[in-house]
Amino acid sequence: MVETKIKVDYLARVEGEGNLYIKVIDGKVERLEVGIFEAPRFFEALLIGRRFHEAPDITARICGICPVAYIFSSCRAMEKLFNIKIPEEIEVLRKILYYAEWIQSHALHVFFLHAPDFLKVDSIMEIAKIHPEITRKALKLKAWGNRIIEIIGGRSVHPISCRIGGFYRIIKREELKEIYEKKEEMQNLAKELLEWIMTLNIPKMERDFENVSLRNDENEYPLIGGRVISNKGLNVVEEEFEKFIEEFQTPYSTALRYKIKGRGPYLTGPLARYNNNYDRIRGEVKETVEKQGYQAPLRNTFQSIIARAAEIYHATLEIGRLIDNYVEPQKPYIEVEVKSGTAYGITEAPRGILYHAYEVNEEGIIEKANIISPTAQNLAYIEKDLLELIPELLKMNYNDARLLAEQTIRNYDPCISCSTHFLKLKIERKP
Amino acid sequence: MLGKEYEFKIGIIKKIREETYNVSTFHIEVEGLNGEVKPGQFNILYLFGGGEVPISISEIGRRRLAHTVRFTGTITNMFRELTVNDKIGVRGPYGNHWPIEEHQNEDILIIGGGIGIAPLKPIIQYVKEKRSKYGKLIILYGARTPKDLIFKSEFEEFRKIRDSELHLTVDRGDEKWKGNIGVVTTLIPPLKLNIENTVAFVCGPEIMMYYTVKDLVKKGIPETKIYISLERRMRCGIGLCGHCQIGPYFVCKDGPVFPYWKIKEYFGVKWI
Amino acid sequence: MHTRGLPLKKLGLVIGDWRDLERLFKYLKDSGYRIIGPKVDGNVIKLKELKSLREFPKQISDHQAPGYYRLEEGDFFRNGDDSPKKYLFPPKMEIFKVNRDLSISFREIEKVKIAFFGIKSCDTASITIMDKVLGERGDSFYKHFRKELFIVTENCIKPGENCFCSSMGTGPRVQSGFDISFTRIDGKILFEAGSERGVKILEKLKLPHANAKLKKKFIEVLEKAAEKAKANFEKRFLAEKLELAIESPIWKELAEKCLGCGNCTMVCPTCFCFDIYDEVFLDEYSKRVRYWDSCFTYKHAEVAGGHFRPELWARYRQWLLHKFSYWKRQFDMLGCVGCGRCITWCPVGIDIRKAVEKVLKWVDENVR
Amino acid sequence: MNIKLAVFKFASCDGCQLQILNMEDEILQLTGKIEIAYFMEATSRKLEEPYDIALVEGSISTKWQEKHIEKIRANSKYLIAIGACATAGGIQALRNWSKNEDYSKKVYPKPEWIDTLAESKPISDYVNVDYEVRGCPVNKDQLLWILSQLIIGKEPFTPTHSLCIQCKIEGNTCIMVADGKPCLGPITMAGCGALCPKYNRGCYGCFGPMDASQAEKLAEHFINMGMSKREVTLMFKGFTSWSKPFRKVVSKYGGDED
Ligand SMILES: Cc1cc2nc3c(=O)[nH]c(=O)nc-3n(C[C@H](O)[C@H](O)[C@H](O)COP(=O)(O)OP(=O)(O)OC[C@H]3O[C@@H](n4cnc5c(N)ncnc54)[C@H](O)[C@@H]3O)c2cc1C
Ligand code: SF4
Ligand code: SF4
Ligand code: SF4
Repeated sequence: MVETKIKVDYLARVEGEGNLYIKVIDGKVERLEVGIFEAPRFFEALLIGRRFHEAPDITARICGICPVAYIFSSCRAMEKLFNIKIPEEIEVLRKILYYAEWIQSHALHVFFLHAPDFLKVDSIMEIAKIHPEITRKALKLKAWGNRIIEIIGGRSVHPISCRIGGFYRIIKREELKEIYEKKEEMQNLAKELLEWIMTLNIPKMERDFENVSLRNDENEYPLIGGRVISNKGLNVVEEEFEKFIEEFQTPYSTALRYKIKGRGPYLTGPLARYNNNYDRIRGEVKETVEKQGYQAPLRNTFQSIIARAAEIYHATLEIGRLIDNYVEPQKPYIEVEVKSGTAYGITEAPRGILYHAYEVNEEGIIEKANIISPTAQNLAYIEKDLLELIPELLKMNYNDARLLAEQTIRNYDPCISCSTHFLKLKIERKP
Repeated sequence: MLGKEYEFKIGIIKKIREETYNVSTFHIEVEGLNGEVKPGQFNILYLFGGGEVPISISEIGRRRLAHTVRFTGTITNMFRELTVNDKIGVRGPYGNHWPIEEHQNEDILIIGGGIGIAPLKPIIQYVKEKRSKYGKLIILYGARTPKDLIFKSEFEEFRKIRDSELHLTVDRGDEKWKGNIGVVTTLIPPLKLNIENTVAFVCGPEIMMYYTVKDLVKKGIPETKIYISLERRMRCGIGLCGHCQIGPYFVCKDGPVFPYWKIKEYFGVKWI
Repeated sequence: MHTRGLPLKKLGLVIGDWRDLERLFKYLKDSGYRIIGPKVDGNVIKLKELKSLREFPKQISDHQAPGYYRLEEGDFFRNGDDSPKKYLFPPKMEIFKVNRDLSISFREIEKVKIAFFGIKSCDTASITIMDKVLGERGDSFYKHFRKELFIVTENCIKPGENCFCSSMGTGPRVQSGFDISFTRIDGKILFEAGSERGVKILEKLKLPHANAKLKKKFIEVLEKAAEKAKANFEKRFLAEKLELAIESPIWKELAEKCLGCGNCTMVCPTCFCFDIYDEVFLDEYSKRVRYWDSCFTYKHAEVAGGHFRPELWARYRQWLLHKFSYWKRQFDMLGCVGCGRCITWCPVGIDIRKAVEKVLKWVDENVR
Repeated sequence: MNIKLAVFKFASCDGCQLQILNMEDEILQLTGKIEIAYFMEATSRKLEEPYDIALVEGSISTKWQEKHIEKIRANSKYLIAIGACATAGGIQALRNWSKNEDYSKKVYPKPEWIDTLAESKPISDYVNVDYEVRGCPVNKDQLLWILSQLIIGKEPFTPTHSLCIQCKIEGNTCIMVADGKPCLGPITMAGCGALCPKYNRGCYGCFGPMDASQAEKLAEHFINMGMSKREVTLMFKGFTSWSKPFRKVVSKYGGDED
């Protein structure tokens, strides 16, 4: 019998490079591993000794694709600890920024990373050859998302304008004009692209998974804060969340894995969000998806691409509304009074719920940090999903099997780099 | 027209002569330059997307000019890829010139170090054409190694000029090198000069010019009859961008050629 | 282009009030000028387009000290971190576009008719300097922006802590290079014309002449101001004296705190160094773009295979001697108008007045 | 189409490579001029080595990476390090001041499964780098400019002066002088567009030290402004802390303490 070891060379809790290893003997699964081997960067350790206000800038560097999510989860945590009430005006601006990141990140995943799977090509450059118009439109939409982050945040990757308590300076209504002027065009594009996505040839594969997402009291689609709920009865406040999950580490991965205590792996991300909050998605979106029969709940993870496209459309509509409501605040931020204690914050990153917890001392220095990224939370479920796919895979030829396995993983948008290139699939069959 | 002062003319490369492993001479044809070209002047050459570099004119023809370029940095290295019939941008000529006309009937002493011989070559050409109007022509030329000597193919021609001397030296020789070894200043003491009637034109690295001038003065040549050509970073060539200043002078407009007496108080100052 | 100051006698001072200043403003605006003047922008006064004179910061003062700038309530302000240079010699500007075949697409910039309204005399003097440095030397863009310039200068009745225009002979009362000047005296506004254009416009306003008492007050106020805006050195022989220290070790000491950040040269209304970059787009076209540069950057005097000013102290010397010495021989004037910006906006508060004093002291003690 | 471009990732957040995909307006044009030979973030297609240009993101922090970068170097004509991680070790280089095992223990329940080098270091510490593009992340316009220069056969160039110069060119107000807030601009390399001051905060140095950076002098000035040694240390201990000038400041003001 051949023993294969995958060396753990890579990192914690964040997306990055990984691989997949499946070993089947006599039709029986011996081992199945999704190894994420991004180099460890020790964020939780290097936050120790830093001051509370540095958390947003530092944690943003965990991920270049969804830095806004990291910024807001850490702001959320600190602000709750310090009992800061964020004024409506600032909240509105934050939501615009957050939705813009969804657009940018989802567009990237849907068109650059995921769509090629459904069209059986290598990249968006190939899609551009078959569907030049769609590609052009998708790029335009993505650019709009980036532009919004740029205007409000200074730049689209690792924006610099956000701080605990608000923003470093007042963003003038006038500055938003440029993006506002394009909103209708973008809403139309988003709708059109959603419709196009629904025409893709999506594999049929129903599963019964636990959808975990936020749900808020404002009767809005969730973004920043709220209760963590699931379709299987989870319903807790941010502070309690960690008590209901269990973490474990595998020797083949630098990423920790999570399951709900007593129940097992769960799913977070656009699909879970969509399923749990379908009642709060914009009517225009509902109308569009229902025309093609894709109302919630969606039980097929391959349909996550639809949830993403639907969220893009929703985001374009919401940004329009939010800008309408935006009033320049008197002060760009609320002054902070440091308190010691533990800070908890959860927000809905493009890829799902992003949990931050910090122990802060009376000088505002971070003594302990814990961050649980959406991808880390999904890992266990990805493996479970693949396990259920094994009989299917064994029936296929090697290449098709590999592709399907890869696509299955990409359904979760685990992270940009791992979702396209990490698969070195080894299927060992022993007769 | 706005930006007219930076407009360049199109120069077409007609011939490229490889001088050494990192120096080539480009003969270009260019119509409608600013005016008559004089020995010692320079042009600013433009390569698409790269930018501009000031380069001395190393040969003056009726319709053609030559530029001898050492490939040393970002833009000059782009010159390596040029081939015959390629186009480049040319604006100029800029700067003053070697005041050769003012020194008729005198002995001409040319001292060049490295690529510094390039802006001096038009003097040789000039003296050759107006041979009877000048006295002796003495050329001292030094390079780092024999491999670095440029204009090798023309040495014979220089020597053939009536009443001329060509003295070569290298800092480091090789097996084949039979000539003088040492910096260019080592060629000065043995020279037999008609001190009263000699004018010196010097170009090379600043440190080389510094010692050369010292030795010339020691030999008795008056400071008013020693000319040096300076080099500074340059952006515009027309006295606007501020880069080429040395003390109160703009090298591009007030120079590049300076009589030594004029620049003396600044030339030796450390890191001016 | 050059407007000469007319002696007091010719028109003399005419007297009006704030409403007359508004009339002047309106007149210029109606004549098609884009009016640029001081305006509060965040926590600094900048030169911006003024839609109405109400935007003019009347009730504000700028507290300036080395490395320090704060706006406060008050009744008089000096200057901010920008200057007319920004409009006449923009900080970044495309010169032209070069296409792949080396053909040039020149730019067309529509005719600009700018009126500077309420700049101080130091800034007015800086325009005179730029006329010589950029205008006369043939910068076509400068000439374009300068062509239709109208200048309304405010005489400085309360110079700031960092001001030394009187030592440089550029203020606080504007002497030349302006069209109209105004002075706030005792709740009144005294106007004076500096050019034929100015005379014509003032005549249109039909204001009465100031009486002897007011004229005397005017002189007193400005004399007092002049006393205040002094550095501890004289302009006479300044250029020549400073150069005597060219090889002094003092430069190292002066540059001890210097960060080489270049802020002083950026805010200086007369510093003119620039760089040109080729901003190439794929292999399709290249924009030749002009950016402000500074003699403090490491690269400013670097050449292939060598460096003329590798040490920061040498760059500091270049800046100081250029402004106060070399400039004299280059343009027959000094390069400093004494506006104090480089003192205020130096992040570590290096004071050029003190630096000049120290050099002079060194010369006194060491050169004989 | 003959320029073969490869994009590699080491320890990093992906943000710098993402900037390539963020060139929405140019990306299709760009792929017409450059052949993407290896770019896992964008395509699953791989072309054979050697490559003309290798863009390398991320710092070297594991043994495997140490070997891998040598291979990349050997297979690439032109190697460009992009971003703060690749040019200065990145934020993860903060661990270079601490003992590595401590770090693993703080993050992982079973640290013995984690394999990493003691330090996170820039690419140039391991192999010869032809050009460095600064920033956390790199600036998209700068990156496009650099690629364009490479396309026309020019060794890339970008300005290396202080952020202050860019700050003034952009028309920002100096927040050190007008607000009394500390700013790393005077010693940080330009390139970002002077973003932080534009948004009313001090630069935190994500583009790393400029040419001839006077980091120690600025640190001294911060102390004179009344900042504690600890505060000064933290300012320099950011995204480019392992660059030489910044490292010096950190060691001088108490880098080993925490
Ligand atoms: C009046 C004059 C005449 C010259 N004549 C010749 C000649 O005949 N042959 C020749 O090979 N070289 C000559 N040079 C030098 C030549 O201009 C530089 O080698 C060239 O500018 C280097 O540019 P680069 O981009 O290749 O180098 P880099 O080192 O990459 O240059 C960076 C920048 O610095 C500037 N720069 C660097 N070195 C110099 C320098 N020595 N002088 C001016 N600017 C510089 C360049 O403009 C460039 O933009 C002359 C320079 C001057 C001022
Ligand atoms: S050198 Fe300083 S004081 Fe003089 S004009 Fe320039 S900024 Fe003003
Ligand atoms: S804000 Fe910072 S970068 Fe800008 S000028 Fe001031 S010190 Fe320099
Ligand atoms: S100002 Fe400084 S910290 Fe901010 S983006 Fe620019 S280089 Fe980075």
